[in-house]
Amino acid sequence: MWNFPLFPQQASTSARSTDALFFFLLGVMLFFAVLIFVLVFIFAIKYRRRDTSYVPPVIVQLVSLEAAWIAIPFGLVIVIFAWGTLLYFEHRSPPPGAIEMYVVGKQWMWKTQHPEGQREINTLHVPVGRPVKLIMTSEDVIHSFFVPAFRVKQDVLPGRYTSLWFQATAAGEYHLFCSQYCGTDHAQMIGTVVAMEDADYQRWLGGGAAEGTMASAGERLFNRLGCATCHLESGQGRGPALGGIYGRGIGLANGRVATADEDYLRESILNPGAKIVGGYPNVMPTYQGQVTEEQLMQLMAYIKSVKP
Amino acid sequence: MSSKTVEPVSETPVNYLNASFGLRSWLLTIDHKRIALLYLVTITLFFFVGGVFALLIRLELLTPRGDLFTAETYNKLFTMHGLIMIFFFLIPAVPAVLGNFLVPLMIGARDLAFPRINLLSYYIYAVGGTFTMYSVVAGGVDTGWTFYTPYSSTYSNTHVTAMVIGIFITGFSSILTGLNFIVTIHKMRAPGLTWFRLPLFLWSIYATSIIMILGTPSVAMALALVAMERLLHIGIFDPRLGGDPLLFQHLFWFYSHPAVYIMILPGMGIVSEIVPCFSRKRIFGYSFVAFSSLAIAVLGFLVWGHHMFVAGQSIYAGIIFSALSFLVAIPSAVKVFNWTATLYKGSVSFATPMLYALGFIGLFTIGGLTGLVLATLGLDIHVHDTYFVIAHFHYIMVGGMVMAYLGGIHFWWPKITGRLYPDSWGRLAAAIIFIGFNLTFFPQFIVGYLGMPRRYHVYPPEFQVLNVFSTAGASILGVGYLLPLLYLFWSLKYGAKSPANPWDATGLEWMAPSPPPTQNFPVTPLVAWEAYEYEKREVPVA
Amino acid sequence: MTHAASPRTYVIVLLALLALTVVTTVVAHIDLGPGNSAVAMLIAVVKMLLVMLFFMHIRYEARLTRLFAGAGLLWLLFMIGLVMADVLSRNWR
Amino acid sequence: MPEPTHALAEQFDDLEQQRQASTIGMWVFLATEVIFFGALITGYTEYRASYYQAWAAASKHLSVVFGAIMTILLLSSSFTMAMAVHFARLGGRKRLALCLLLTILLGAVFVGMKFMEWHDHYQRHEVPGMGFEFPGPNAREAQLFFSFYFAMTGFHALHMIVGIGILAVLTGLALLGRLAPPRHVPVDIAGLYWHFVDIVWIFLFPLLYLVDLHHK
Ligand code: HEA
Ligand code: HEA
Ligand code: HEC
Ligand code: CUA
Ligand SMILES: [Cu+2]
Repeated sequence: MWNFPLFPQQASTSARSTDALFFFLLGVMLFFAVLIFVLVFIFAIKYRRRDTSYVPPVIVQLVSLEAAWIAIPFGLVIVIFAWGTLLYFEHRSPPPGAIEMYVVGKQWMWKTQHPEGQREINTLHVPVGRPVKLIMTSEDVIHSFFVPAFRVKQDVLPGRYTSLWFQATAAGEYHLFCSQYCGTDHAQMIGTVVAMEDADYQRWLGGGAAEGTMASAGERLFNRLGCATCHLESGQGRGPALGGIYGRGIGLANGRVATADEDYLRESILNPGAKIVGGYPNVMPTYQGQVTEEQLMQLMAYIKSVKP
Repeated sequence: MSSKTVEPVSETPVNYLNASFGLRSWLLTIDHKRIALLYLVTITLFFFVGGVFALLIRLELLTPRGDLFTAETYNKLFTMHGLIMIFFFLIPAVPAVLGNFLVPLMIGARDLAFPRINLLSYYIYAVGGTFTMYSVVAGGVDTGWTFYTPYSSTYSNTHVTAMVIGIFITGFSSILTGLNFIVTIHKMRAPGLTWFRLPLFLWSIYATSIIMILGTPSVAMALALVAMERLLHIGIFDPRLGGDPLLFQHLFWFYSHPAVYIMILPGMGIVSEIVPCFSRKRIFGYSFVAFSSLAIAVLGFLVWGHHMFVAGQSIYAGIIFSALSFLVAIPSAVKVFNWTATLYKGSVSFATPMLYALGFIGLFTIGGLTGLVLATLGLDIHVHDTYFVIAHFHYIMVGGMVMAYLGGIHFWWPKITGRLYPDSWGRLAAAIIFIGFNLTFFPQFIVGYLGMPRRYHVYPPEFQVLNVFSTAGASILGVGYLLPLLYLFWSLKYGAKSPANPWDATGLEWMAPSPPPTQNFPVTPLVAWEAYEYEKREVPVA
Repeated sequence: MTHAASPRTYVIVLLALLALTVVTTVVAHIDLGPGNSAVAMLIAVVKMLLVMLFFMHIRYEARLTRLFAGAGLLWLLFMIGLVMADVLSRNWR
Repeated sequence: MPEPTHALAEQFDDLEQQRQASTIGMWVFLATEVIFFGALITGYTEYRASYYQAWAAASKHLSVVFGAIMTILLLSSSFTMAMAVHFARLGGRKRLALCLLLTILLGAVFVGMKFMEWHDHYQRHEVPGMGFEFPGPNAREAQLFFSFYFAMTGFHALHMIVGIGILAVLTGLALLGRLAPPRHVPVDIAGLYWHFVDIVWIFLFPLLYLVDLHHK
């Protein structure tokens, strides 16, 4: 019973960098907490009331001392802030070439899909040593994808995409928690992240998905929903060609430029009138209510895969 | 007009307690001191209701399985625990009880500027509390105290609307109290009582009032919009209707972060009164402590986004909010250092209020320092919504503010009731609370960094041992909180009569008799001294 | 007792307010690009100032009163400013 | 709140202190009102930035002429209110009551027009959550605009109605001669409130009625 953990497993690259900063802060915290406790203790004991005729001296203030205890914490927090912000950028910038996996949260389960097409529920298999980027959304309320061993967490919102990335460093099974309160079974919206050596992961993938890769599923949808009738690869159709648009700046009819990220693609499909591509009429119908979150993600995987 | 009562000499002089009798004379009183007592009773009631919820939470968490309550019940428990503790206990605790009692006394006024509005705000509070209790009794609410949309606005099918209305109403009580204090402190100070002669308690009440009036309307509107979404099915925050759920979080935290300073500033004010009194020394760095209250109140409004670092907020906004959060920590640091320095070369005695004040300094420091971890962008990713956050704020709110509140109650109890309580019982209770508190909440830092998410009634078994500590601590804490209730009650009847100034403290409130007469001061005092001139007073025998 | 403006001033202020209402309505029909919103808000602020300065006697009130009148507006700017800082930069990379 | 029998309440030392306290109290209250409406304006600003086209389209469903007339009414009522304060200070009982009555009248017409407008929206199915219909591609976002439209004008109208109630009480008191100096301060305070509500509308008018009118 006494062999309970006091410190979480370190199983990702960001776990190491997070803990490094945490230990620095722990040092700062210990220093100040001990300083205050010790000073209060010493003063209280040393100057305890013994003699009622003793009149304590009048010390109104010491500006130099005040300046010191404003300046020193100030200097320290600048360091903490800078370090924390750099770490945050590291957390928020997936390295190029990360494997893109898709996550949909709903009350109260996690649905995940690999680019190769495998779907899982409440589990996610990932390879060790390769960066993985998760593109996530929710079907209902806000959830949060939290893997303590990786020190990653990101809220998952309905109507939008959020993402996070990690690179596992040790094979094993790790807790996956939903950490944003989402209703009755919030505490049961848990699962496992299985990190596997790359070879094992490839073998696991080898099982293959019946419906093929996400992009090919997306392509089938693209044809079935009639997108292909307007979005011809030649660019001669009624709508613009979609090859290679992902990540590019798109000149809009209102003169602004929008980056074609996941949220843009989503909006273009569900609410095409919101941002009109320059030079095209506003004729694309909305697909609101006709595609599920997962199908949207497949469409997106397809659009990303089309070469210009 | 001030009646010409002479300094009372008879056995039981006329005071605000025995000036008139009957329920009516209490329920319709416009005397700030009686209104303070009305609040005291109501707030104590709410504290114990919230405390029972806390105990039930801890009981469920004794085991990793959900064996005591269903998921729904548990979710309602922590929601109502949080809501009651925050909106009906801690926010009004010091301002409405001690603030109401002391503000006019400390500035030498006969009452607040708007006594009727003061009574009105008590009744608004009571009506809001009634709505809340209705929604609790009717079946409760399960949204968490934060009411995040779209869960609260479209998915939850509990009594959210009644609860939201209750909080909306209570908000106006807070606004009117703050308004009253601001005007009173500006306009009703006794002649000679300049800003820099004010006791620091008043500076912090003033800063608190600023937050109350400028923050509260935002959460009122946010909650009104949630109610409208629920009742009328219009989309304001609902993403399916094009809304942005983060907008709710912005409007909510625009109030609710500053509100945490509503919950701590008055406590800091109390500590700034107690520490000089029991060190027989002027407070160190008066003007720095005074201005840091204002700095906290103003800067505190600019940091709310630190609750949304992983919520899908822009990373650039996150950077701004993080930087400002660090800035707002500096004035708190200034206060802690100044209190510590006040002890230096003092004549320190360990009466009950002082023990609470010293406890406050230590526990607030721990809570505040862990706030730095949360304000650090890269680290909050890991600890957000885990027990680390729970431990952080309980350290500040329970270890800090509840301690300060109890310290203040013990400090001014003789003034309020005219009776002395048994000091040894007081010190015992303070020690029990200190130990129980740390046992409850320190393990939560560890279990939080391990990754245990908050608002979970079932959890992986490896977290159990730490949770057992926590539950054990909570029961000690419960006993600790029960004690003052008992002996303070006891003192009402059996306690020795208190002189006007039992601690030989400075401050105008101690110049009025204990308990003070309805008019507070027969003649308006003329202030020709600075605050905390302890060097000019005798040291009482410890 | 503070002295206040005379009825004459009130009439002038009223006329100015009415004129500005007409101006803002007319200007809204002219294409100024993004300038339309700016002009509309500018005119609204001027109207607000007129009401505050004269009808509400801010001109003749103590500094303290002006402080509180300004505080509400400043805090509103805090709110809008920081919320928009988030909203507008959410999709930056 | 019952009127104090004496002009001076017992917690104050003199009338000037009491007047200043009331005035500052009212301004503090107005500061809270700024944030109250401000939360709505913040939401409005976010969505307007996100869905500009939809909001421009939706705004065209409001009648600018109607809005402008309402603005003029309200500004005029502010003028009569200022005159009421003026006469209250001078002690003109009848003129005070007259100005108050005029203010109430203008305010009531404003509220009446607001109700007419809401009724029109209702008939045109422009009320969110009640069978909302909107032509064109932006129905969803237009509904958001109308949600804000109703919330903002609704809370404003609520303030107007409260204000009219207060002014009605004051008119009665004025006629009874109970607002003669030095007891005129309530008129000052009510005036501040009324002008504030006017200022809110000064902003609501361009925000709601005047979005992108130059595009047809
Ligand atoms: C009274 C209540 C109170 C107070 C005063 C504070 C004070 C602070 N809080 Fe806390 N906080 C809460 C109550 C409070 N908090 C609550 C209730 C929540 C959770 C809400 C929820 O989600 O339910 C929360 C959550 C919370 C978060 C969000 C966490 C998350 O959800 O992920 C953050 C992030 O920045 C934060 C930061 C801070 C900081 C920096 C301070 C600072 O003001 C602290 C300043 C104090 C010190 C720093 C200590 C003294 C200083 C020294 C001894 C000197 C050394 C100092 C330096 C080197 C700077 N708090
Ligand atoms: C002022 C605020 C305040 C106060 C005083 C407290 C006091 C306590 N809180 Fe609470 N707490 C919050 C504010 C507060 N809390 C908030 C805002 C949340 C977040 C809610 C949310 O997520 O939405 C929270 C959440 C919260 C949780 C997390 C729940 C979860 O996320 O799943 C826990 C768990 O341990 C907890 C425990 C306690 C305990 C043990 C106390 C103790 O200090 C209580 C002590 C009091 C008593 C014990 C009662 C008094 C005694 C008796 C009734 C006599 C009988 C008892 C005995 C003889 C033993 N609190
Ligand atoms: C009736 C024709 C039509 C159909 C069917 C259609 N689109 Fe479009 N689409 C357009 C036009 C025209 C535009 C450019 C104007 C605009 O942005 O609305 C466009 C724009 C887009 C864009 C933004 C492209 C860019 O360059 O920024 C995406 C992405 C898109 N469509 C995806 C889809 C998908 C996916 C489907 C099917 C589910 C689909 N479209 C069906 C006509 C169509
Ligand atoms: Cu999903 Cu919590
Ligand atoms: Cu905060």
